[in-house]
Amino acid sequence: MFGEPIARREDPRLVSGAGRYLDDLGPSALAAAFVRCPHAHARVTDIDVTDALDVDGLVAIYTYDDLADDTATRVAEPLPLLIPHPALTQPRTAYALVKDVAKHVGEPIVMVVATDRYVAEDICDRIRVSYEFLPPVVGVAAAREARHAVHADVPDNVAAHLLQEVGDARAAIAAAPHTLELDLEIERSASMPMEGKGVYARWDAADASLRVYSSTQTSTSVRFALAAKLNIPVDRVEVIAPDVGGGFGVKIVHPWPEEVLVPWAAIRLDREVKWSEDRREHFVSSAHERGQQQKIRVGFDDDGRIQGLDVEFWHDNGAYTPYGIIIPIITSTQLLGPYKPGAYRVEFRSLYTNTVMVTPYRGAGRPQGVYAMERTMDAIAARLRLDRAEVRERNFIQPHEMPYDHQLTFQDGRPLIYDSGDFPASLEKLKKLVDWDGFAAYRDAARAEGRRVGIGLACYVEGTGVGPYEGAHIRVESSGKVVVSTGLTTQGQGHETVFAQIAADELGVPVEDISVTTGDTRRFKYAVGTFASRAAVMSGNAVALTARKVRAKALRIAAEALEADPGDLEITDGVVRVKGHPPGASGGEIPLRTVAVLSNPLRYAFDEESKRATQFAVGSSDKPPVDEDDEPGLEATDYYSPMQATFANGMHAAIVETDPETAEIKILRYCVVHDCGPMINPRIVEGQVHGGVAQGIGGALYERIVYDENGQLLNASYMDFLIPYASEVPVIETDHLETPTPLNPLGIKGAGEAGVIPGSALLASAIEDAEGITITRMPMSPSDLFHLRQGATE
Amino acid sequence: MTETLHETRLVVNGVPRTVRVPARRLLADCLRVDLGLTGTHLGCEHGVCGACTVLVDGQPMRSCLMFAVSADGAEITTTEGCRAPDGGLGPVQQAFQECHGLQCGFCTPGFITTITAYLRDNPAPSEAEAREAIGGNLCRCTGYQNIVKSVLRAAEIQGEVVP
Amino acid sequence: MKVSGNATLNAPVEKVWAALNDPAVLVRTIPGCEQLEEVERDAYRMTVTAGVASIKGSYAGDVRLTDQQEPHAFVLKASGAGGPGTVSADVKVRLVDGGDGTTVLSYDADAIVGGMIGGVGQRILTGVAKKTAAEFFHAVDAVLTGAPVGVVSPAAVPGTAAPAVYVAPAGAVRAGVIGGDFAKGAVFGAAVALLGALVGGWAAGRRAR
Amino acid sequence: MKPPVFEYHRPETVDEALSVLAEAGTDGKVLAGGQSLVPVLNMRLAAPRHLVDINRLADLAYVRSGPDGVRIGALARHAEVERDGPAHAAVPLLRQALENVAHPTIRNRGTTVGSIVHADPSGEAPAVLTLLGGSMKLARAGSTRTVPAAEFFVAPLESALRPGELAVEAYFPRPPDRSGTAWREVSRRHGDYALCGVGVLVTLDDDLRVAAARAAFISVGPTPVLVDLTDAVAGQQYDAVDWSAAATLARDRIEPEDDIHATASYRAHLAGVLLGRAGAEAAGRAAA
Repeated sequence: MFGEPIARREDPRLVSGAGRYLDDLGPSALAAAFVRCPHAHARVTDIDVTDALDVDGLVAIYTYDDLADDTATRVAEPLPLLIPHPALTQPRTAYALVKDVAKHVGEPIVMVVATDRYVAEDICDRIRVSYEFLPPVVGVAAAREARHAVHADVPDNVAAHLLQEVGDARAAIAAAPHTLELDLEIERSASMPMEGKGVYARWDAADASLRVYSSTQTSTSVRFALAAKLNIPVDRVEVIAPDVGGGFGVKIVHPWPEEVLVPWAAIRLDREVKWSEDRREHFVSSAHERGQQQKIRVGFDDDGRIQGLDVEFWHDNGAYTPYGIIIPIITSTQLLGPYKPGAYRVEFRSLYTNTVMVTPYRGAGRPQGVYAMERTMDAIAARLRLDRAEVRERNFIQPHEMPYDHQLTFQDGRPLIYDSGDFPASLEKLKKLVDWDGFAAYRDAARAEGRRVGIGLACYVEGTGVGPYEGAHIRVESSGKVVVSTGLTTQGQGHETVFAQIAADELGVPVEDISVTTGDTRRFKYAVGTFASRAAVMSGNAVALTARKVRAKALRIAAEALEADPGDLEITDGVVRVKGHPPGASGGEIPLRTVAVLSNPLRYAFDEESKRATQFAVGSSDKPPVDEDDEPGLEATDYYSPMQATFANGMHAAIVETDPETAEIKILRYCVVHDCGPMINPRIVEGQVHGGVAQGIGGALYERIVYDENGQLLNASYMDFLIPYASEVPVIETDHLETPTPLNPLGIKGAGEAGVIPGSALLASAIEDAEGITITRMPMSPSDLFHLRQGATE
Repeated sequence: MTETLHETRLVVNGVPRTVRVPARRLLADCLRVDLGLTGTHLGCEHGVCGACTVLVDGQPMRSCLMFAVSADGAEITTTEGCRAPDGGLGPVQQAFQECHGLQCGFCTPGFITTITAYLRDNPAPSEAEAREAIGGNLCRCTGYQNIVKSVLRAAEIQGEVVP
Repeated sequence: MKVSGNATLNAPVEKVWAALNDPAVLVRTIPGCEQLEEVERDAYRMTVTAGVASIKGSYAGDVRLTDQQEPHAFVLKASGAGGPGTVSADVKVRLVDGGDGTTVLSYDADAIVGGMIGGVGQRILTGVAKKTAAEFFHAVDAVLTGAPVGVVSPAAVPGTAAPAVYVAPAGAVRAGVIGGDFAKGAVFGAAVALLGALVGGWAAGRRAR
Repeated sequence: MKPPVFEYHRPETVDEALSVLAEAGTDGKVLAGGQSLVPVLNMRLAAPRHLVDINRLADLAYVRSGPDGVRIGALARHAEVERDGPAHAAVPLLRQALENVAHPTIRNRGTTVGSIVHADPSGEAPAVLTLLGGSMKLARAGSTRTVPAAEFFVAPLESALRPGELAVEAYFPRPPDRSGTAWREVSRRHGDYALCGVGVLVTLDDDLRVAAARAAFISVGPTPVLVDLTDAVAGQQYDAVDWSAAATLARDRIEPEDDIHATASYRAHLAGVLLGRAGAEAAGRAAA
């Protein structure tokens, strides 16, 4: 099944309305809503709930004081810092409810619980909060200026400062025949899944156990976080990610304030409580990404080969840093892409601002890094009047140089070593696909018609499948059905299908007989989560390793039953058979379902299979029924934990047309060459690329999170945050190169984020080519382009 | 502040239903909560995303921009009602699975209803028409490529079943 | 959000001051002003009911006067809160003799609009704010030029819902330095312009469809 | 985002509706298509005490075309107007403009009269009414008045409609013979509010020279901005009109503002470009 583009097994449920997303659960649960701060930086001086008290349907109103009064739990403490880092010298995380000073518009101040969401919002409207205004810090420039502080005790608003250097970059640049300096900017965007966050909590007082459903990318970690926060034994907490309506990064953060508060309220009230985030809330209280200012100095020779690269950038991390500095670390390392930078120096500062916090959004710092590097490549080509593809090719790491050690430390704290990839071959494929060499003629033809067109390209390398581990449990039931469970969650990536494909191959059973469960801590306790293009690599390999264990056990038991050598056995279509034995013929074969029964010495005849099993004699009388280092049941658990990330790569090209009069920007062609190694299910990989590309286009031409200087989010709706419709996304042409990685059993690399990564770099390159105007700031709207043409600076 | 309940009659997916709802109950919430048809999803509640699109007397409309009381007497079709008569997948639903027209599936019900109505009036759309037909629905996962394919495939399937 | 504008009032400065010295005029000329009350010197609280078309909201506003350079300029700090959101603003007001017995008043407001309306109202806020301000100055000018300003009906002043017109409670506005009271007039006008913008913005979230 | 409480009225006749509206006065709001109103209610930017649902007033669900033009009842949906053959024959600009209103799903529910009453400066329907010099029929208990477009649009989101009144009909006059119209707009995404849009009406003389021309712009002023361009283009051959003078004229009249999607100067620039494109197309149609 591996490599088969089979249809997804989750689809019949989802297309017919039988999916179960967070808000589809608990129809009779109480509803939570929040009073959120309308100011970017303000001290809460008073909360007046008088008018709210007489509303029918009011169940409870909570403020920070109520959290503080609850000394039995740790809900009053700041939310956890998930990923500390030595360079993150000033980490700050939020309180579940504003304790004293709100640091951004949308921070929750009061939690209301009522009979339904309508009433809960009525109550919120009647709660009056008084504020003392504090000066807000908005945008990278203001944060750098540091005339005001986001956190009074954080000097210069600097959360983290990190410098990495390989060789003496500045000396190399000084010695280079040519140098360039670029000042670049890239604005904020956001994951913006179609389903917002949500939490539904059920407390069983009699059993003293908590069950929480959360629209999360990591149910296992939410479980541990809740046990700690609510001071409940871990074994009394289960967390389930139901069908999740998209994540793209924002749902990997945990625990969100609501993830703590909703279960906390459910326990206090001994009632089911549900919170379903609405779109407005998502805009002002979920996380954003992307915003950076970058300064690049590069030295290169007459052929455009880079000899030294010196990058300094400033990263807007918003008001809090619960997810550490993963994003700027990724920017600073993945910036290098497929190139050899010569000597390299990179330094960044991660800065606090009075805006929604910044945590990974699909691509997670890579789009910014690729933007910086690819803008530089185009600048070098322009300076030397060389072909842009040629300049890139000259700087490529060559296949024979793999594994290639950049001598830098990657996001996982391990060395940045590329394991695989054939960049020249990828570029060749891309140039063919887009007809790079034929474009000049196309441009001339277009010019003759008064049309303005341009072509661009952008390359990236993406570290995928970061550790530390994922695991799986596989059990063959006496029905012959195979149940695969893994702890990581699913937000549409088709895990129910691809993990079944892997298990089917490894176990020799039909894919139809395999069911897959993800993100349910009742089924699997230890997992990391779905992010960083890691699901297929991590859980895929974990499923394969686990299936191999189960297979080995099946063969051992079957060998005993068939009195054969395990080495002579094979499993096909769910039947263990002596190699060469004619299927169906008596003796010499045994169904896996029977092996499953035999694996359990306790053999009450629940079913026909058990009766049939009695014909086989297994286990000699000189051993206990369950031998030491053996276990009952045809099942196994195993984990995959890699030494390092595996690096996928890709290259995109686009042809754009810009209207000479209206400055409208139209993408005529969008071509992708992508290498994530062997594909488990090409159709699903293709879908991942398509979706990523659409988000890349959105981020380059349409989407933009706009704050004014007072920290008010000016476009907190789908009317003004412009997610592309079908009318804005062109036909996407794709081709694949499959260089396997030596790092894991399946040889696979991640694909989840790939499509989005080069979007801004690529379209900047293409528009610049069409317009002949240097582009240093993205995204680009027609109005922006008009003013660029005017030579006006915004 | 107890709200008046209004008796409201709807024919939902062919089944007559009567609910008593407050005037402000959105049609989407009525379908999801009062009638338990959770296939209709709310993605923005201001009419932009289209996830909540249902057919009202055959026409696609945003169920987040309608009050249930206002739909009194109307025939409503949700994605649950776009199944085949035998309860299996309907043509559009089948096409979405065949073409990988969905990923997370949250926006999908709005596409299914919209496309079902569109193909009823335009049984054989071109690629460009298919793209235009889905132009009012947002999807964050698929980049629309396979949704366009699904529209065309659904037209084929219908052509086969409907002679 | 930046809003600026000016108005020529057809009366000499003295007459302008005199007229604006009358709280009854203020409450009648400030669109939707229901009540104003002095909480301390140069600090006022008022209730404004304003809106667009037949939908209106009630807003509690506070206005504080600072940096007076009598009689030419002052700064007011206005803030208000209501269902759709919040507004707080610094408004620089300048008064100049316009010659021919006229007075030119100009204002530059820098407003922070928060809450739901801040996030969805951008497309329309400025226009509504300017209109509301103009409305106030128009009403003031009408008083100055002797036109009767009675109960302002919604039709006569489109967009502002019929305000219940109260004379401010006795002593709410002290007779005092004329300049100070002129200032109050402009103060309330500008503040209301912003509150009006806030309220007016209610509709900006609508798809014009 | 759930709407606040309101008292719901669903009159079965126009008279009933008018009396309910009379009672409700300033606290009443009409619900027709609701594609503009309901989002506002969901966001709680508005909280009318009384909501008067006119969706049962089938009498008002009409599109009537005659020699003098098109009359559209309060309950006619955009989609019905758009599809109506006779209406398109009489006043082609209706379809030309309404095709740009949001997306089909919205047009299936939203009403043309409702969108006019909404008076959004970015709305297409108000501009069409303005350009063609149409009028609105406003009814209140016991009386009816007709307000010409020129007086109907007062300010952003403000029409001359008074509390207690119901806009029952919009009248779009048929353009004179030898006339052509065209609509052009630029929006960020297909179906979004226009950054700038323009409808143009050109009337030719018997020699196919421009006799009269005017344009109505959206998104560049507090209300639709009507500009008479006749002086700038009169007498020019229909297929060789120089619209630059007209564009200058228009730029002097519009009052665009900056917003997060476009600057005022870009909108002004678009106004000129789109005028030229729409003007040429309208002139061509007039000659056809």
